[in-house]
Amino acid sequence: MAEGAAEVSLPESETKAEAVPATRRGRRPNPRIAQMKRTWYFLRRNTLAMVGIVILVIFIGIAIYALTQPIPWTQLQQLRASDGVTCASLNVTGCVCTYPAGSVAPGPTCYQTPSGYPSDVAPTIDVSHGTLGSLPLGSITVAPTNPTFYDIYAGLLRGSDWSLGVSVAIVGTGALIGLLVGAISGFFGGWVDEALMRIVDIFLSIPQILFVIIVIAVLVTLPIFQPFGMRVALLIVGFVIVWWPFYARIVRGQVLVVREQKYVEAAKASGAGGGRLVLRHIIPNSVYPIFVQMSLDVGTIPLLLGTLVYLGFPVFPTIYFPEWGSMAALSVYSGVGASTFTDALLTCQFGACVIPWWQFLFPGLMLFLYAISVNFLADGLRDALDPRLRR
Amino acid sequence: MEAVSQPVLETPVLPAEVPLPSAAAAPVVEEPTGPTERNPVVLDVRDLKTYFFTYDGVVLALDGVSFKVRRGETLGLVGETGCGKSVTAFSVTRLIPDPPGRVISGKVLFRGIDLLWGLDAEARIRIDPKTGRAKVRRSFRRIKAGLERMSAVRGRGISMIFQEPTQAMNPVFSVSDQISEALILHQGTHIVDDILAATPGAPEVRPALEALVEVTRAAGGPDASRQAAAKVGEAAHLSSFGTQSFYLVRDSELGSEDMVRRLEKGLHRVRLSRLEKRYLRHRRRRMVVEEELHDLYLAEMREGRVDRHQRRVLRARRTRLRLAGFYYGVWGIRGRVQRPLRDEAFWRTVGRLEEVSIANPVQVARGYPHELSGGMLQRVMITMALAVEPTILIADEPTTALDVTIQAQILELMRGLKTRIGTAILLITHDLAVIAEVADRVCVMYAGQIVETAPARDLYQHPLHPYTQGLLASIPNLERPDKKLSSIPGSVPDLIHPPEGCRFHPRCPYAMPVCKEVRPPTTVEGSEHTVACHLYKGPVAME
Amino acid sequence: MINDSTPALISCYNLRKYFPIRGGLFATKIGDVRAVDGVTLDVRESETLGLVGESGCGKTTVGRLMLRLIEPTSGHTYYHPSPEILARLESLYATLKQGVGAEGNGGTPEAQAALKELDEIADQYSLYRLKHSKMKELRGKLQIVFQDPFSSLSPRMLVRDIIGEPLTIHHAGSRSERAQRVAELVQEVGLNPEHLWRFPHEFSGGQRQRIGIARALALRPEFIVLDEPTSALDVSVQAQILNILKKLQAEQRLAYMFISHHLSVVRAMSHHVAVMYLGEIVERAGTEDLFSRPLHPYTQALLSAIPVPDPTLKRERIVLKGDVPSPAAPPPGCRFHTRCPAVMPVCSHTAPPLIEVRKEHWVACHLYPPTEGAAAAGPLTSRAPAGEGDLGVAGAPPAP
Amino acid sequence: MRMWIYIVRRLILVVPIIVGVMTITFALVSALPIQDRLISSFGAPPKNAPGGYSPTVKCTLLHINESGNCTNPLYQRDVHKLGLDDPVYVQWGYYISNAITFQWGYVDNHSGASSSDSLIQGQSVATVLSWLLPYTLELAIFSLIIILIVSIPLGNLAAVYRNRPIDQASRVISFSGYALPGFLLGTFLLMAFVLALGPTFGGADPTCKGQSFYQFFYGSWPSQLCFPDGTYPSWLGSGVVASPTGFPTIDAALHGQGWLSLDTIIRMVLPALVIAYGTIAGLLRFVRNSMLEVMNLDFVRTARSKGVPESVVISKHAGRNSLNVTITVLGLTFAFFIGGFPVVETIFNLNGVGRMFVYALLAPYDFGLIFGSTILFTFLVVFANIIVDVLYAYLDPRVRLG
Repeated sequence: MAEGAAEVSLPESETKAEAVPATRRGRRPNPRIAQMKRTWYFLRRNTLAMVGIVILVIFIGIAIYALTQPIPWTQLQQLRASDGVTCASLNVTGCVCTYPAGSVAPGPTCYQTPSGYPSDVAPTIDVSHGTLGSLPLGSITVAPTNPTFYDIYAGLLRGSDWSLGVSVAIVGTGALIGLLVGAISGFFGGWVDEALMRIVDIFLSIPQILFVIIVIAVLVTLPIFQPFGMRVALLIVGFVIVWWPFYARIVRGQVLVVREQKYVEAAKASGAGGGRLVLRHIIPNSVYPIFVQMSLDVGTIPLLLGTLVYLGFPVFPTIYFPEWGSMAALSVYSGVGASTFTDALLTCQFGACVIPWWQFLFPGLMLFLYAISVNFLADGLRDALDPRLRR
Repeated sequence: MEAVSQPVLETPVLPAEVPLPSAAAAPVVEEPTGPTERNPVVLDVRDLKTYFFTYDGVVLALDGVSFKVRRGETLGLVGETGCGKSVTAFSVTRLIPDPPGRVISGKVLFRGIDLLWGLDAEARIRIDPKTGRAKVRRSFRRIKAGLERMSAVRGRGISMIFQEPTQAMNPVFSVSDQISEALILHQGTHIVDDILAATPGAPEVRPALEALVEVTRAAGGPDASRQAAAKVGEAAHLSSFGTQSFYLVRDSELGSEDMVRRLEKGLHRVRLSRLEKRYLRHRRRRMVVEEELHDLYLAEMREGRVDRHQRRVLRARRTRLRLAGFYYGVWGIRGRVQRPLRDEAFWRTVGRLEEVSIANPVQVARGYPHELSGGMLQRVMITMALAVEPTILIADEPTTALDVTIQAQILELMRGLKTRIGTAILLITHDLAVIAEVADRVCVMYAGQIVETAPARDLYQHPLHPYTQGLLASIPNLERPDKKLSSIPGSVPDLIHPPEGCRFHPRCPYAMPVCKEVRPPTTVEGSEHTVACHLYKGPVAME
Repeated sequence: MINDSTPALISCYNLRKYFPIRGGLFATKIGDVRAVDGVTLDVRESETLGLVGESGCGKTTVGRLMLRLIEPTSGHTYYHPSPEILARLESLYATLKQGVGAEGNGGTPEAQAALKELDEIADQYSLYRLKHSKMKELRGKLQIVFQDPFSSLSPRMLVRDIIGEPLTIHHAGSRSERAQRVAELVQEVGLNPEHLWRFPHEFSGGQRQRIGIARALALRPEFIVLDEPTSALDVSVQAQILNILKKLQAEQRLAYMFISHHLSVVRAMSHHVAVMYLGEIVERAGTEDLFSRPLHPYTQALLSAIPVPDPTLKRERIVLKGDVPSPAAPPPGCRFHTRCPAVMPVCSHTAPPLIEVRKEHWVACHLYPPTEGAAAAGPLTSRAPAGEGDLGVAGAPPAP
Repeated sequence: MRMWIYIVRRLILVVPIIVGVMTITFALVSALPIQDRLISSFGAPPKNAPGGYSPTVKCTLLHINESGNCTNPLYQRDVHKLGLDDPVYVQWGYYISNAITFQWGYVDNHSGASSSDSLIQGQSVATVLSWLLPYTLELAIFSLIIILIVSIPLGNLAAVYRNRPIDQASRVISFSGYALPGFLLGTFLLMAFVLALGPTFGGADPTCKGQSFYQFFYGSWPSQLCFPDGTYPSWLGSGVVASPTGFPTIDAALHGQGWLSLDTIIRMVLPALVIAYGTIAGLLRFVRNSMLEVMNLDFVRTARSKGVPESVVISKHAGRNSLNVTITVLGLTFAFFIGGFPVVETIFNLNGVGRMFVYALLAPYDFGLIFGSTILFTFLVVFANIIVDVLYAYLDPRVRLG
């Protein structure tokens, strides 16, 4: 057998050359880094993904900027019903005009806007008497019942960190729960699996938006959720309750595949316990699909927030809250004095008024850019991680 | 097409005269007399190069592969995994997944027709010198045209069977669907003609049926009733009619009196309604156009130029006919009008399945792939591949996924079929023993090149190339088990950075300095025995 | 080569593993897949038992049962059974055989008594009655190498971690000692330490299989189940792996159970061979004996079906009809009778017992009645010269 | 045969799901303070609904006895009427049984007179929803049609012509669909179309002021189908149901108003598009990717090697296999699809269940309606999933034949 040994060990020393492709000759980098490089290479070849990354980076920059210095988005002074008198800028009754601080008031019924506002005057709606009037471009009216104006620019800036923060928190928590449940259910199988999966089915068969709404609608009545911070927590809780089943289902499907792999059995054969199997073997090999799903959801959730607000549902502690989705939603929802948006359109159609398009255009645009960039990135990731779909 | 009923023996010298055996081709009558020089070359692969463009770089999967296949012979292509056996097969039929793979250059002369014609126009390839990665700019229009051209050859000229029969069959269609698809595709016109010419109502059918029933009642054994059934077929001028009646009788209990009437009811389908007749004629017209198109494509490949006008004319006609076809769809009665054709194809399928010695062909034909065992499926695959006797059958590891006993069955079957219909077989496998069982000549491949080609006996008795020798030595041998297994050191090199010179030299026990620089030429050693190794100094082989 | 003095290292009795088939409206159990049905084996120290059979005959399941990777439906496996225990077991199972009724239901009083005693022995020694802590210790001694080198190595672990995992699980030595051990393991299987820092997907099949072997060796096992270790590899590489295995066996006195469908490989590797068909062992003998004079028709068919890499010798072969029946509904009587070329009426209703018709040569076939005992040379073999080359199967007997 | 077993099993599996949904809603309801439950059951001050009544059953300090219990007779009566004094499991039993008998919202289980009220003029929730469901269904059918005829062919083409213009186009569509919430998309479209093409495209016209084809040709609007206040159809109030089927197009036709039904269909185009868009976005990628996978499978290669023309290979061999995936995904995303209705119906003033859900959200919540419509939507989802499974079994013999 000795020469057998010689014969066997000899080849390897020779084949090292071929076994190591020339690209990796010499000092090898850490293989994990090599893997990341590989993924990064495929990402880089995917233009859309790159676009997504760039936009995201910008947004994150904005968020950090917005966090670092406090941006004033205090409310302007209120309009009072008695202030509705004619003004020169637009000959529509009941309008008011505003002028930048420091300059002379053009008329007796014009209001001083705090410093930092653009001086140009653009039409908007004085909701206090539901008639048409004018207000600085870049201000946003909130609700028919509460005629206060907020700075749209400030809102946009602050919105970035809220949107990112809230969605990341929700997705992270949901994914964690889903991972646990899915792994348990997939690994142990049997009646545990059955039970958990039935529950998941139940949760998944309730339309998500409605589910979030009813959960929050009910929990909001509980006293613990009254203070500001708890309101945000409530929001996150509501979404997580609805969201974890998705991840649970994905993980479980993946685990069922991985569980059958031989290397799991090998670990079992060398005495590994259930915990080790799950943590060291099964979960590491079944998380990738989750990453993709998570990245998609991070983009989706702000949209849903917006939808909730649009449905006239007070998700947030104060009625106005600097989160793009809700900004856009609020403006669409209540930017017009008319009972419905269509009415406003119909009435404004013949130049009787100007639709305050900027009020939902800009938040909407931010929202859209954010979501689409996240999706670009997610899709790129999927292609880069999934060898089958590689180009 | 119908005119050509006999495949003519031809030489690759003047291919223009030689059309393909059309679907009409009757089975070749004369026994192929083994692979001798006399037999014409049906497949001539010259200096085939196929590359894969991947993240790590360009994989030189095939680097100048040349071989010939003669009519009625079995050529074995053997080598380790990753040596490019299957790639060769797919390059020949242009089934290489693209991206990432592409056939770069070379000729594949099938009966004198270059299947790779117009290839280099399909894509521009620029290889980045420093990363080693390639940019491939494809012209999709040309690629599409090329594939369409290939469809004139696939199936009828060259057909294939694959390694994993369970995955090579479409899971959602029944066996009969898949086989009869091939039948209709290649023999459609004849099937339609036969249906239209059939005379199920003829007076002599009834007595034949009665005879059949009688014979079966008398338990004359399967053969007797088979003959009787054949008589029925003749009477109705539709052989499948006989097959069907045979199984109807066999599967129905014989006690009942009105057997014959029930039989006639069962066979009633062939009495066509006017609508069905019209539909059949329509289908036939479409099939004819398809065949004309195929002939056109062959002509294009043969003459190496495109007849745009003719192509446009035919395609326009095809489109018109397809549109006209909606007429039958619009009424939502397609299923019904198609039934005669379907049934005919089904019973022909059953007939084919009988030929590959499947015990209960009707059930198998009705079954779905997931219901059948691997061996059974492989038989079905073979039936499908040989639905119209193709000139060449490429078998890619046909028995690797099967058990030993089943493998024995399949090999028997292939041998039998080969002698019955003189199809040339290109057998691809990693198992030298299997090759030894069936192949007449053997090509040994290593790292994308053919290192040795020889008649089977010759190869196994005195292999020349060190690789071949090592390979043969490393097979655990039932006869001499105690002899210690010798193995080839190392493993197959990765083909992105193949070794310079002779690709085998890192593993070669006789490696010489020259091996590291120069790629050895293919030299002729003995009759039909060529080898690519610096050890041998014979005359350099002609391409 | 075979000497009976070598004690059995691991031996299992009447192993059964039924996988339930669920179906019907409420996915209730509607039947069993009898993957393994009454297998009795023993592997001796530093010897190799070859387990041969077609796919789906349950050979892999036997392997997994012997390592208790799955729990059996019934039967027991004893690891390092002391000779007296073995003797006792033998006698007990013998009495059980005499006692009417199979294991489990009724039977003569002595059979009952035997059953009870068997149970007691099992409680003490059987692998399947061990506590998990004890079992975990044993795991180090019983190891397995898998067929598919691509799915048997975790794609997200470095080779170092893969090979070292058993050590970490069993807390074998300090970190540095473990690293040391891993390094020498890698050397043993003919890889080099620089390979430790790679992911499995960077290796060829042969190298992956070496890694798998190294992992199995980590805890200095005494018994390794080799589950088709080379069937996914090329012949040349296969030879390398087989040589390594042989070398290791010689050096470390390992006992193998070599599971394979490739008879020539089995012949090259093993000292004893057991042939399985549909979850049962149909023939069992020393390698030389079995390959030179196979008794069971199935074995003969298998042998004759192997293609030989030599075009010059064209043997007439036994080509079996049809497919292997489904283990969910195994045919009554002898399970092989549906395909057997020498089938007799008796085969279709009574199952032949596995009897020793020759020294160290057990067969389960009605062609060899127990009365003939060791003299038995069945009609098949007697008609054939048991020479090299043609494997004593020239011309199968005409089926009656 | 096996297929039937399969279907029946699916139907059986539905039961626990439905009960589970009920239980979840019940849990939520019983988490509410009793005060709210009473108010939302009886005591809502009418929004713009005529004929709502508001007993003040608040338990003021006067009525609190030393043991802290409320002694207000009205309060106790109402608590008892709703069976809120029963133990939880009894309440649960009542809840489930009521829900199964379509008595959503609150039913008083003790005094015989069952009033499972919604706040809409004391109509029972089920009644209100039954009025509104047809419109939603019609919308759903429209948008499902759009979804199928867009996503499947487009996805397949994208897979076949991978990384070429059509693939990029489909990518853009799906990404924008992911990134545009329904309310923004709807609003933009609404603005564009209404301002450009006139109010006909602005969904239903609540005020009866807007222009429409019908008015263009006939001058005035048939009073039965007019919604005097923009919230919900008048016929809900006046017991006179002028709409026999509830499907607007069919109704209009039954009213002999051909133009009106055409008008209704035109008004439904935009909403259907907006709802479909999100689902298409999700579906497209799945269709494309599954098609890509299928195209790499062996049997496709086999079909090619048979000489089957490429078009047939794609449409028949690959397409049929990827269709299974498509259908499954459609079933999985159906919940999201349904979730789009409240938004769209609100934007376009369509009087469907979704709009009623939103309407019920205006404080004080009409929990009866909220939970009722949620359960109804859930039923839709479950039902759709059953259909999907059956289709799947029909398409795939491996499932059909076990």
